[in-house]
Amino acid sequence: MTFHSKKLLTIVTESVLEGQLVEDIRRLGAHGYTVCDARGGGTHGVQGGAWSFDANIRIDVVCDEAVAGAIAERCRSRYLPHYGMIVYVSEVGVLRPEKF
Amino acid sequence: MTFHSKKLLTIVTESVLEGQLVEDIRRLGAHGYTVCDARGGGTHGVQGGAWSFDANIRIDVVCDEAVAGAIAERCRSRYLPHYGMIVYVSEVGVLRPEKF
Amino acid sequence: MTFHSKKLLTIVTESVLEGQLVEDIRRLGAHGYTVCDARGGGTHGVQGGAWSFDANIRIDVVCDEAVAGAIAERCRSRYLPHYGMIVYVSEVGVLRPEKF
Amino acid sequence: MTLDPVVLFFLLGLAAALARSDLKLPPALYETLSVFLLIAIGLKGGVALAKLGSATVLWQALLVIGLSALLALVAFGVLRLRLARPDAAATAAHYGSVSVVTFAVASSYLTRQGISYEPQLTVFLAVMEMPALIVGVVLARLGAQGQVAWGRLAHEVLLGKSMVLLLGGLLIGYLAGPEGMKSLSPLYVDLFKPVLSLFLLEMGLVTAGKLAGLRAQGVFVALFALLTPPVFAVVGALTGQGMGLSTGGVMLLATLCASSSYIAAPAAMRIAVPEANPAVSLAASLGVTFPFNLLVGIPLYAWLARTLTA
Amino acid sequence: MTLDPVVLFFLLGLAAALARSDLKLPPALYETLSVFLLIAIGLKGGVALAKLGSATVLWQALLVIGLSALLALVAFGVLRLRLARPDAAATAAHYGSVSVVTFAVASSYLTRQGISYEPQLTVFLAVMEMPALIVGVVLARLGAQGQVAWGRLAHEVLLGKSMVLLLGGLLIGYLAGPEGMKSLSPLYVDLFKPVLSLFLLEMGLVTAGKLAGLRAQGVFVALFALLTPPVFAVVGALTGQGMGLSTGGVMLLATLCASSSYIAAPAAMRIAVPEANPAVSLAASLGVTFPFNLLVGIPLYAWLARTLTA
Amino acid sequence: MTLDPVVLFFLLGLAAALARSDLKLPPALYETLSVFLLIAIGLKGGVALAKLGSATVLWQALLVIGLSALLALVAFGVLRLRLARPDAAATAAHYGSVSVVTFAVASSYLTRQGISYEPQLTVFLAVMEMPALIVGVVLARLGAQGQVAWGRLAHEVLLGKSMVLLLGGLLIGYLAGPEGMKSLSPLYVDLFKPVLSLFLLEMGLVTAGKLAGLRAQGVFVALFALLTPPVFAVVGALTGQGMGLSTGGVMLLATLCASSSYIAAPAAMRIAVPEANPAVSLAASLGVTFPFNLLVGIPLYAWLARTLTA
Ligand SMILES: Nc1ncnc2c1ncn2[C@@H]1O[C@H](COP(=O)(O)O)[C@@H](O)[C@H]1O
Ligand SMILES: Nc1ncnc2c1ncn2[C@@H]1O[C@H](COP(=O)(O)O)[C@@H](O)[C@H]1O
Ligand SMILES: Nc1ncnc2c1ncn2[C@@H]1O[C@H](COP(=O)(O)O)[C@@H](O)[C@H]1O
Ligand code: NA
Ligand code: NA
Ligand code: NA
Repeated sequence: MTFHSKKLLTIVTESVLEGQLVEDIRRLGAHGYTVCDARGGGTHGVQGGAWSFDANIRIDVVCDEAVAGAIAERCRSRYLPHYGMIVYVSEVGVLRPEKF
Repeated sequence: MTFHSKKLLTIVTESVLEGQLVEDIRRLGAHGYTVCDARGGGTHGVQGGAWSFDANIRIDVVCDEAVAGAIAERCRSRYLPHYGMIVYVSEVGVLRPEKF
Repeated sequence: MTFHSKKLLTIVTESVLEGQLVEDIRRLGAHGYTVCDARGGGTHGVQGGAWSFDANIRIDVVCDEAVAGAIAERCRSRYLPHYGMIVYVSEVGVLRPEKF
Repeated sequence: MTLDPVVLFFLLGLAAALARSDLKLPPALYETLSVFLLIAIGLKGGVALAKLGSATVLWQALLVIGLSALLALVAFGVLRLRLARPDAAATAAHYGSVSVVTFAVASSYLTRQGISYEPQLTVFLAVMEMPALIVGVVLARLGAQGQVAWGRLAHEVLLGKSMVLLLGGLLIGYLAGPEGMKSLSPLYVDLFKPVLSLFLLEMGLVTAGKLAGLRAQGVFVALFALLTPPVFAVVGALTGQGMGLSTGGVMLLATLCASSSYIAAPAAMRIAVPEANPAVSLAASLGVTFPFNLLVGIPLYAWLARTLTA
Repeated sequence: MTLDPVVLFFLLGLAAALARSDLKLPPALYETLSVFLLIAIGLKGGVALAKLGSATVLWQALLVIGLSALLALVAFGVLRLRLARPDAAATAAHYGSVSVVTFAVASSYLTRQGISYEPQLTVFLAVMEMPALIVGVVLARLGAQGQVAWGRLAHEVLLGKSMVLLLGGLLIGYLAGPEGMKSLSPLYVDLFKPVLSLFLLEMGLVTAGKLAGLRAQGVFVALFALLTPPVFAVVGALTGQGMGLSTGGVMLLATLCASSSYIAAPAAMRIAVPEANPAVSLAASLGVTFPFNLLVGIPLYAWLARTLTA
Repeated sequence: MTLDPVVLFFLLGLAAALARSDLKLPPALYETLSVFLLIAIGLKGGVALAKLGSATVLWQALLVIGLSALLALVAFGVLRLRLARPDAAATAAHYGSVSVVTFAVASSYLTRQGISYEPQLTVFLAVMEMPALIVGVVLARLGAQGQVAWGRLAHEVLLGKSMVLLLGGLLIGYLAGPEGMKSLSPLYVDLFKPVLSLFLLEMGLVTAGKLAGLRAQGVFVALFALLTPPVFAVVGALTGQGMGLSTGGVMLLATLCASSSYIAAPAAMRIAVPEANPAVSLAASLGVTFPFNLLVGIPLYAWLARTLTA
């Protein structure tokens, strides 16, 4: 099996942002994304998951370094100052590099 | 703390495949797996998560390199040509290597 | 984009432990955590996700190495002997290191 | 003739989704409503069967099983004119099979008009789900290299959610009888129609998404999805008349033939015919045929049944 | 005067959460209940409208739209004494807008007391949700550098879940009329109050969490959240009297003015005014104003309405 | 004597899961149904208590608390013959405690037979949940090195979901009284039985999984799970007779003693006695005892109660 090196960008944030973030992610060149519902806690307090304004989502994007950087930059400038959000990247190996 | 090096294989695909994939994963030698419900979008369009045929799952398997390769190969040959699916691996460190 | 190196600690375990683990995680110095509902299977059998005693959670914590080690150690001594649980760490790059 | 209010819920969902509202029902609600509808329909049929001597039901059931296999074959023949074999076979399976919600709306239509129908129609609903799925898989596999995992398919179809709940409901209704059902009817009978209204709201939201996919499939698929229902309805109505059914029974059998599956069939085809593109069959079945039957078909088939049984 | 049992459910949820019970309702249930309440309220209003000549409703609706925009402005003026502009603007939007659940409890209170009200009150509920949200955004943006994404905001507000379901329900109720509603009423009418009880249980659980956040906001916010409802209620009651509404109508308009939003407003403000801290407005609106209205406000406004229309 | 239709739903779920159907109800539905059942049972008891002079209830409650602690001790003694201390203790806690759903089916059985029962039986249901859990933890800890986190345990048990909803429902029912309950009864009374049917469908699905785990536990556990219910039922019935309860009351107290917990106990034991293997207690409690009580036990205990109170 050969795996091709890509970046996995993960965003955990308020679920109210799902629509905007998906738009951003597509616009900045990612070919796909995956969303899960989540709850959690951080510097903006506890998000228990019961109500929409109280729930988090987790978005994963597999993409190349440039796209990961662009999405992260967009998060840093547009969302991080005002919203509960964390962003991190890691290294992954994918099967079909042309999909990403 | 000593962490032992393993592979983490992640599959995101249509939820209709859950049963078959879990069978495959067990048969190919993994000792466990974890499934979360997900939604998302990619080359096969948007999977909104509302209906079973419209929803994704995310499966994570921690295993050694050979097993990860075998599962990935199975996905490549059997599912990737026909189903919405992505597969990627990454490096993780586990606490109790004998469990995986 | 500069990403700062941190650890991502992931725990998959029985959902009945959510309260205790969140307490532990805070007490051991993590600044946040994210929880998703999950199902799965391993050495303790299948957790189908239907009932509370039959469901898993997945907890992710981004933190520095010392905190990751402390939480892992706590899991090893307190929970791993008795509960269905796996623990693993990986390397991630974060945007704002001061948050973690 | 005014629209049934449950149909208005469908239109509301459709309009909301087309206007890109963020209205979204939780997936668990959709699952719950479909479980409810399947059980409720089964129970109703079972209770009615309990009152009935079930002698003739058996051969009638065999007849409609054959009918729905036949309709799948006909649909395949037409679809093969333009579509690849797997897509034609999978779509044909949808159209040979039936739609539980369309049946529910049609029976609510009859109730509103004060027209009764034979209890075995619910049995027909249950038995007409499966045969076309098998036909579809066989058609897809003929001349293809892959083998069919018959075991998995049989399992998928016979023990699929909708089969288990419909037949289970039938059996419970049959065993419990009208007496035993009394305590259950505040949920399964009295709330049937309003719960159907919520389900149709959800259907409207989902249909809008599939309508969007229709453009990509071209005019042939759209025409097929629009013309098949009335044609199959005529076949169904004539069969019903031949079986000596009442006006209500003829109308419902016509509706069953005209309707296409979008719960059992997509799941079964996705597993058994992976090469088929689900966007084709869903655009046709959910994007066109379902709303057509709801808005135009049902009154049409009622008129047809009245004419034939006059 | 005994407490309505639905209010006891609120207190149960509140007590459970304050005692740190692990009681938690599934998120999908909360979503489902809120969809149900919105549709049910809409349907009820629509059916009532169908019986009514709707001539005067239009200018009355315009009047209450203006009223709620005005109340948002007043609230902003007061809040600006202590809060930063974004927080003041976002919180003012909550208080100019309305609470669907408070309306539901108030109307259930009236039913219990055998007091009727005009059907257009449900229309007022729908139209009073939006204007204050727009006022809030404008206030937040005046003198700020960022631009408003008006398109997104309009979309968020006009096609938001609560708007679509309320107005959709109104329309369906209007079209279906009393006859068409008969088959739907076992769910939307008969189960309205007990479903409300479950929703209030959930509200109690969530309110407790927001109460905790109140301490961080200080005494000014708490006082604002406590004093605004009765003052706004008087304004609403006088307006209602001026419009010639009945006792029930005056009481409900007072309640609408006194109530503050915690479903539509938080979502809209979070997107349109990101600089505002949602903990401020939620602590006030959900932590203080909502329970105040439920426990003290509603009987108070009923007394006020009776006095004014005596 | 025919089967209650709700029991048929249990059998349907069991059969579907044993046949490996993919039928699965959403987790949120299961949570919702259990919330509903707990509140509904509580409300019913509370309303009945409101009509009653509650003088004797207190000492009766103390008596059944003692009884269920005693039953846990007896069960532990027997289980220790073969099981390790933690497993014996945790399983004993399950059997000293009670099953809400078994109680619900038994009371529905009585209703069908036209037999009434004392309102305090619902109080007994609430108070018999907890004591055995405490006994179980003490037994597990005696002679073990670890300490008990009593605080956490008390919290888990006293503020656990089922306790809060049962007692909360009792209190609300008591305060609201028959008058206040009228508007809530279309949900909590009329729909009780059909909702129970859905819950039992789910229970059937889950039970099948635990039955599979039974084989691994061996014949001793299976026999224990099969013989304990009738024996404990006799103890309960005699106690009820001694307390001067009616036929219905004696039958329900027998059922409570015979039933074993599978909602509150597993969660509490998992946290307080981590060394215990939950597969043991669930195989016994859910895999054997629950279906036994449903299918055989309930009619048996009714016969027993009739005989004793004849
Ligand atoms: N250190 C962390 N590890 C994992 N998840 C985190 C962490 N910090 C924050 N989160 C998640 O991100 C959300 C927003 O974080 P914050 O902006 O810190 O409130 C939280 O609700 C958590 O779900
Ligand atoms: N680049 C990506 N990053 C993250 N998830 C993806 C990506 N591409 C696809 N996915 C997920 O995988 C599913 C199937 O992908 P696809 O085959 O591209 O349609 C999508 O519905 C997404 O949930
Ligand atoms: N190798 C694995 N890969 C991914 N998830 C696992 C693995 N092993 C166990 N798990 C998850 O961890 C839970 C507890 O594991 P166990 O203690 O092995 O029963 C399982 O229910 C799975 O959700
Ligand atoms: Na058909
Ligand atoms: Na207001
Ligand atoms: Na017991």
